[in-house]
Amino acid sequence: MRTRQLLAVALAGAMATALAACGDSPNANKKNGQAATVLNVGMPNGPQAENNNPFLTTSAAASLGYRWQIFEPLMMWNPVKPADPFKPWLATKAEWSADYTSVKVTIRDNATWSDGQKLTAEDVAFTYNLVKKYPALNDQGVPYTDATASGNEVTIKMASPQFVNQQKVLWRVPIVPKHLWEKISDPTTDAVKQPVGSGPYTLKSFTPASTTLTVRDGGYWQDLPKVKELRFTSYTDNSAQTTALANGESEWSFVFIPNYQTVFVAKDQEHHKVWAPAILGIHGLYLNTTKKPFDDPALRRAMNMVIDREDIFTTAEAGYFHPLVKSVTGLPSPAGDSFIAPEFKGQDHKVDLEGAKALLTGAGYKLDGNTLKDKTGKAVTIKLTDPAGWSDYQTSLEIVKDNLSKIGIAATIDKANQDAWFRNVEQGNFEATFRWTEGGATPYDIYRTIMDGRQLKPIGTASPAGNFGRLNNQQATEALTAYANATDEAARTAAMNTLQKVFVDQMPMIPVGADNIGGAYSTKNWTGWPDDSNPYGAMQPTQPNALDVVLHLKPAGS
Amino acid sequence: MRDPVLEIRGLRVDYGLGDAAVHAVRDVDLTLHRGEVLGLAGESGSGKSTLAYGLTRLLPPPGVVSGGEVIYHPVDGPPVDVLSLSPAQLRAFRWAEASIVFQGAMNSLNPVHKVSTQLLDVIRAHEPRSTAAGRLARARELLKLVGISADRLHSYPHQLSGGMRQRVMIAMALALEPQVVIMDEPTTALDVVMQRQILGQLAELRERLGFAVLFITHDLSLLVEFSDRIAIMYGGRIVEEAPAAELYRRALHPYTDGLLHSFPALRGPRRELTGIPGSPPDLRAMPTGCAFHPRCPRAFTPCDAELPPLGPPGDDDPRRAVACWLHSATAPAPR
Amino acid sequence: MRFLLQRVAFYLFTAWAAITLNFFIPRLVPGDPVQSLISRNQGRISADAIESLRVLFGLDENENVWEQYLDYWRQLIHGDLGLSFTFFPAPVSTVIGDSLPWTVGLVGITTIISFLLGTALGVGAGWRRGSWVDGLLPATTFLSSIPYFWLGLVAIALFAGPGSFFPSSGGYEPGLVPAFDQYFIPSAIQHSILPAATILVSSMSGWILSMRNMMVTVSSEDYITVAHAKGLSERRVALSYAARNALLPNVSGFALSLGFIVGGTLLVEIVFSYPGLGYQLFQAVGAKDYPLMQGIFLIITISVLVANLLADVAYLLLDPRTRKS
Amino acid sequence: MTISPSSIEQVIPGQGAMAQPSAAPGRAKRRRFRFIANAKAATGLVILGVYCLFAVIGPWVAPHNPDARSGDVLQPPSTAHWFGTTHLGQDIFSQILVGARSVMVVGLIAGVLATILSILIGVTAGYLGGAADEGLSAMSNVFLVIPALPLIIIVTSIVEQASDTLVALIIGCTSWAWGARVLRAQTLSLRRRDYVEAARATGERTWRIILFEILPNLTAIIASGFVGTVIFAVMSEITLAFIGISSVSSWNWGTILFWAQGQQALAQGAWWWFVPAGLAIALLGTALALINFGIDEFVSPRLRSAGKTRIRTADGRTVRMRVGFTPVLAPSRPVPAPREEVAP
Amino acid sequence: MTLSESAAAPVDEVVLEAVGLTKHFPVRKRLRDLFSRTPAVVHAVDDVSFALHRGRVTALVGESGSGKSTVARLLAQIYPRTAGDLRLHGTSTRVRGGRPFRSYVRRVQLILQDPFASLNPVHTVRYHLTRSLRIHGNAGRSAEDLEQALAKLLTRVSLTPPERYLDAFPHELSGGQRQRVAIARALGADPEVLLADEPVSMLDVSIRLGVLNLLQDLKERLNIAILYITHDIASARYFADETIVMYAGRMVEGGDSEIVTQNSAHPYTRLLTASAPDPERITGDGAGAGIDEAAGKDRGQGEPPSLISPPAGCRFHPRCPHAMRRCTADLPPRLTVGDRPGHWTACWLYDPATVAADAPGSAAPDADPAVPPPPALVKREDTATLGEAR
Repeated sequence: MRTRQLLAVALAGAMATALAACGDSPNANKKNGQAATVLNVGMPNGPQAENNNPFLTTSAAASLGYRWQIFEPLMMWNPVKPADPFKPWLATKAEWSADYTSVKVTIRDNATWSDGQKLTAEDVAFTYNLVKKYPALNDQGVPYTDATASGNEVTIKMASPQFVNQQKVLWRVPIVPKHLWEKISDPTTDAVKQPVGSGPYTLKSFTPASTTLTVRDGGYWQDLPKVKELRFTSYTDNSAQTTALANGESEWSFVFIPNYQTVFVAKDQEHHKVWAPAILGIHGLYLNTTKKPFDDPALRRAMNMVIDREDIFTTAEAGYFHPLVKSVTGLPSPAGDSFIAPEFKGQDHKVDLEGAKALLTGAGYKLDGNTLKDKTGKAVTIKLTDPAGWSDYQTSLEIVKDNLSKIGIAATIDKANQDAWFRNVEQGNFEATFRWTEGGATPYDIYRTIMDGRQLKPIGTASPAGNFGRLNNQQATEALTAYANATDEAARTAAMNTLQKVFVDQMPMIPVGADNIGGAYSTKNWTGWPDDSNPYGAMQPTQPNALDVVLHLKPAGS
Repeated sequence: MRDPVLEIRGLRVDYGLGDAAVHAVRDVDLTLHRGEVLGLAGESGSGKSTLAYGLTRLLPPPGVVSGGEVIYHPVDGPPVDVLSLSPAQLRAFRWAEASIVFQGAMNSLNPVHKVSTQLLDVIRAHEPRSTAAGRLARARELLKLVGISADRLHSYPHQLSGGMRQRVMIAMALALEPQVVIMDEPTTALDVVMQRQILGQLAELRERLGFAVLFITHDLSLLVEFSDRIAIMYGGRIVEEAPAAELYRRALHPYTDGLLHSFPALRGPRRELTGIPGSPPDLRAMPTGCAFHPRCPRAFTPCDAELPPLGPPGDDDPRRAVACWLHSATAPAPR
Repeated sequence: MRFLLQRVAFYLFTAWAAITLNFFIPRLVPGDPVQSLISRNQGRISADAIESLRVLFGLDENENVWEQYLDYWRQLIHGDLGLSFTFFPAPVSTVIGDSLPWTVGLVGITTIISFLLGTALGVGAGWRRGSWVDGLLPATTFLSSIPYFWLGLVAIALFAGPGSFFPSSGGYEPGLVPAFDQYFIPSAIQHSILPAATILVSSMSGWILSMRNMMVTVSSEDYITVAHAKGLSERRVALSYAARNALLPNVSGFALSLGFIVGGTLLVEIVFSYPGLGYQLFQAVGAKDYPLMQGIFLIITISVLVANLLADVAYLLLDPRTRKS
Repeated sequence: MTISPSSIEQVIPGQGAMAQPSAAPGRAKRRRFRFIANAKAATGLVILGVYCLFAVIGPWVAPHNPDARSGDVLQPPSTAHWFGTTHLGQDIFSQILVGARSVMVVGLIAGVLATILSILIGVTAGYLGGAADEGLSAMSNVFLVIPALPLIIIVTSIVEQASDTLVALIIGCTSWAWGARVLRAQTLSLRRRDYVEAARATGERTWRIILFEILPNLTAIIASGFVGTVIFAVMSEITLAFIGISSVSSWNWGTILFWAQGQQALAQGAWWWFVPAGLAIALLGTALALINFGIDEFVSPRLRSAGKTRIRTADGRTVRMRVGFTPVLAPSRPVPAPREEVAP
Repeated sequence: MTLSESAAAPVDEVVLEAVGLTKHFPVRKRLRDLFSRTPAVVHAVDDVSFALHRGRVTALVGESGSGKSTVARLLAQIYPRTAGDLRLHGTSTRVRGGRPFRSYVRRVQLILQDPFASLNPVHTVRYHLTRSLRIHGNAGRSAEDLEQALAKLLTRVSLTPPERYLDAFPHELSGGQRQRVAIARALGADPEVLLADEPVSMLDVSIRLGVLNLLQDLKERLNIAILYITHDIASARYFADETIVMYAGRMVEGGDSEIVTQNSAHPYTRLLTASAPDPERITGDGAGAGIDEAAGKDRGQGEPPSLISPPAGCRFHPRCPHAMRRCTADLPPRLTVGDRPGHWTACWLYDPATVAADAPGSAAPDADPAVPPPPALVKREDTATLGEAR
């Protein structure tokens, strides 16, 4: 008994002293933060370790996205409208060489670092050389060879044509100050506790759960944003983030919300919004083209015809996570609209059971009751594989399974171990699997991931960069090479049209949804968010565009 | 004859309730007189320990006292029925008036407390106004009484040998100078030399302090030597009661006789040992009539049907009592 | 003291065994943290990043196992648990340092409260058979048969959620800076009530039951009868005689079952997304963050060992029989 | 732990000293199964029986294919779907029925494996003694102290494609230590029992002594250890499935909870998604715990629930069975003295 | 089976002989013992020699801890001996297990003290007896042979009718019946030697006699040599032909039972006999009159010495009221008492030279001066003539 009393006394004592000592508490102003000056951004990424290194994908700055509020890229690119020209940012102008192996950028002269020093071309050249020097920092894998500054111009040289990677060069590299970074002994492991960047915000405080940025006093090269304070909160999981969004605690996030209409939007119909624009990267069912009978494009096309993308979009992805890909070319809209070949313009995918059956019959398949028999009379079965824990994919597979049964293909679903699945997919040991493609500024990345013959490896040898289905199509490979290396627009268009034709004919991967770069947000306190009417940038708070979005925000009601 | 200090009248002790009850002690009448040693002998299962636990109400569940009374006569003051005391009264009665020494001294002492703690807490519980120093002095004195040096007070039970532990228990039993000390096989677990020493000491202490002892054992030969009177239990009943020497010289009950002829004598002529045939009875299925009749060499007609009452034998020796048709004044004579 | 030395020697041995085990587990089947990182960011990290991440994590080093083992020890001795993959380049020790106080605060304190409370109730149940505490046993059995995590889920469903006093996740209100002040402490307490209650409810019945059984067993010991015969007060017999002795096996039971309890309570952190070790372990497992996994396992093991050692010391203090030289 | 025999025990009848050899030897054999008569054990066994039945017939009687989607998305319990449906319209009742098998199989395999290991290690250590004992005891103590669940989580997480069997094997291999420790202690005490010594003195061989003299006397402990391991295995398996570490390719109750959690069933208000599975687990755990209580009480009769603790006496008083104050049932005849506090 | 009713070998033939039997049990090592050279041992049995004769009962009397049960186990070869020899029919034997052990135990069987513990509770009487018969090849060839042998065994130990007991479990039998089953099991081997370790001490007084009588009967009818181990010296007098007294692991006195109990020579034996309950001592008018007659002679509070570091010289000297200086230093050898043939004791009091050089009791400083002079020399006439006789 005595011990319990003692404990209570000790506890009370500890509390008292703690409360007494809270005069200069860092939380003192927490509750009275002005709604009109603070923007609460959330990510469901769990507790963070203090790390503001803008180059490291693992850093808190990257994970929560605030690196782009502190550090800025040379130019802004709008993933929602990938074909639009780049928006000048730290660079006022970028000139690519015809073969896209070098770019000459002009650095604006009114940008300063938050420590007051002027941002110069030297800084930019230093940054690119840094990335070149440390492959660990080169998270875009661009083969830089050299960057030289001259006056306010910097020439960045690459080992190969980078037409398809322009955004990786200009939009994805945060520019860091030379005068500070040259003192960092190992930039790959430095946590950059006091980040100094050219952006409008500086780091105010960091805790494992939240990071607060405050707006600079001045010296920013354009008008300071209306948002005076940015709070990035890392919620422990999706449901915590969802809850925070629902009750308005969080005003901007990128999180998977099942049944988002009920769970999020319905909580405040007027202000709670979700905008999830597609980008040029898709998700779909990769088929192993070396496995009989799926080596037959006719079968693959028939399968494509019965797969109900709409159903998957609404059910599996809860209608928002992976925007529907309508076009038969697999290119999402509106991001890919400008790339669609004339022959496929306006051709949208429709579930066509009869058409599929007819196609199959024509190709020598027989629908025997509920079983599809191939040309040799064998029943067509397929094993669909995806990691067990990826619930959206698993759900998609369930729908696919259901759809395929309509044409008599018996599908089984294998819920794989994640590691095994990665390896098996790369090694070609699968029959069909849901997976994503790379995304980029052009459809090149999508098609490269699906049909690049340069990545063709025998079954059992890993091909991490793509062509998991082992499609061996000379035409596609040549078109891909041509597109990446072309020096004129006509050649590119021709190559792109070829790629689409091959894709539609071969259907090596049945596209279902696009990658999105959207988010959930609230217009209660801030307006000016990008949306369908004004798609000026991506909606995801971790993209470089996030800074552009913040700069667009205005207090609600103003 | 001296005054009675503890009178047991018609005590019945059961294990369990209702029809499932096992009657372990049946209608026992027994009187302990002031300052005497009353020996209670019997085989295992005869109910002798149950009697001791029952009359002090220490029997654990499912034991219940189903009848009878236990009248205690304090030195000054009116007699009380121990069985009808409230828990608080019973607690006050215990140890101050009647203490108990159990068989296993190792198990009787709390292994986690020092001897001193266990000696002192009983004094403090009953004499709350005593001073700590006074209690300590008393504890030392008690240990000396049983021949243990006072520095053993600070030992834990496991640091003492079996004999020492039993001595400590005896010292503890005498702590409040009770009128009655109940001893349940206090020396059975000890070697003979130790047993003799402890019993010697006990006899000496009794001379000095004048308490009465209810001494329970299965070793009749020990009782004959050590006690004033002896009661023999069989099948939950007292079957014979007599002064020790009388009992030894002339056992009336065939069972007592059998017991006396069961242990070999160390001295004197080699006696014939007859023993007792058969096994002790099952308490759940007691024979009808005299419980001993199936083993009795002298059983006759009424034995298997009628329960012999405990009463003075036919020769009407007032100091003796026996429950056997062979000796009953009212009994049909053996045919 | 000999007893204690023996125990210390044993715990050192166990620690060595655990550390060695810890070293070998991830090396037996090397998974790929890079892929894991990519998969967690489905599509948001390009395949081109793979190379840079590999370089970053230093996964290409090839040393023989024995050298690795020695290195591992060398690092350990310097308190270096390596760098976490998920939070690269944050040292594992930093990550653990951030989450350890939460676990100790929640799981540690609750486990001890659960043990004390359960033991106290068990004393009551065992001493007064058939009383209301005894009557609780079937209910507590049922509660203890419920997996921790499920109980947590139900607790969240019933008590937490928007508008409720109880938050459903996290260790404190996001936006607060951990500090001992009037904003943070109440928030932390508020966040810990539900998980703590969950742990209490599901772990306590074990203690109640074992203590009750020990009390029942001890109650029929002779020294209890003697204590009654001595006319001691009920309270003194129950506490100083019965409970005091019944506690001994329970203390060693407490030590031994710590390993199980800690495992179980970590789940509570997972369910409540409580920023402690269990949650981090869960994250690390998902991210194939071997250095972090190893580090957490090591810390858990060592704290269980230390708790065991403390329990041994307690036992030593409680049971004079072990004290003899 | 050793319980020193109390002297009181000896006077309680029915302990054999006074028993006559029974005329019907059949009665004796029944003694071994007497623990079934224990209400707790019986309840537990009945529930367990039902679970076993579901494990066998579950997949056949399930009204729906647990994977099959239907249009009834996220429906609360109804006559068509007793336990409601998932976000895909899968029938949760069917998932639970089908899942029973996986749960039971894993529990059984892990339990059997751990039991065998614990017997091998515990009994060997206890019987052989010496260096073998030191080594084996140290090993089991290490396994005992190392937190089991984190270890299992880590081991399972590095194994690819953790099937039910593999999970069972991992659990079995990591959870034998407790049983081994108890068995060792008990073997150690049995080894010193007279009947083992008597068997040796008769010339019995060691393996025969272990197999026929010692093991039969360990039955209750082995059974209790087995049940304990099954509880642990079931809980671990479900936990692994719930946190998505083991393969969720086969349905078990953890898998159901995993999906429920992944789809934020709580936020969506779909209580039916996780309540039935949790109750199924809890009930199974309770059943197993009850069986273990039964075994405990069978081994140590003192632990039995007190039964009637309050007795109504003939004269209407209520007395309580309690240690230290034996109840007095019959009314005392009027005592020739006023009842008052006895002056010490 | 061949339970021979009549002995082929002559009575009194030495069947089993212990020569200088010694057993030291290692003490569990402690940390600090790592540095000491001599490992600590419990001197459980030291230098014990005696012979078991066909058709005779030899009693081994001693208190708990005296090593008497260890002797039984050494004789049964359950424990390996530390030193000394064991001769079966004159042949030295040392078996550690396997076939030799079996063939040894076929001839030498052990009966344990506690019949409640020595029978496995999970097996029936039939199992216990069948195992014994089978192991020693006495089960016959057919099922009927076995049934017959079982019936014969049970009949031999007076458990009749056998069918009533064969399928009983131990818990259904009374203590006496169990001990009879244990004896029957030992008889199943058709042994020449029975080592009975306190066979009746756990039984009720009224049943003890039956079991002892059974053993006596077996000894006579089967001509078996019996080692009867007991702490009850009175029963040794009654039951054994020869009695050996042990104290703290050593033999202190031996000889004909009647002589050893009635004319005890060793101070320890006297203490033992004086302490034993003796109803004849009663005076009739009260208890305890003679009760402390002997107790006062023990200087050691009745506590036996530590066997890890036993006292030098005679192990009884710390308690002996007659201890002399020599007793504290030199181990007394076996000395013939001389009153009867075969009566010997290990006590310096019986060495006239020692007694002459050193007054008895001189090394017992705390001895009560009122204690009468050493009985060995003064009090009893038979020992008074001792010196002359020698």
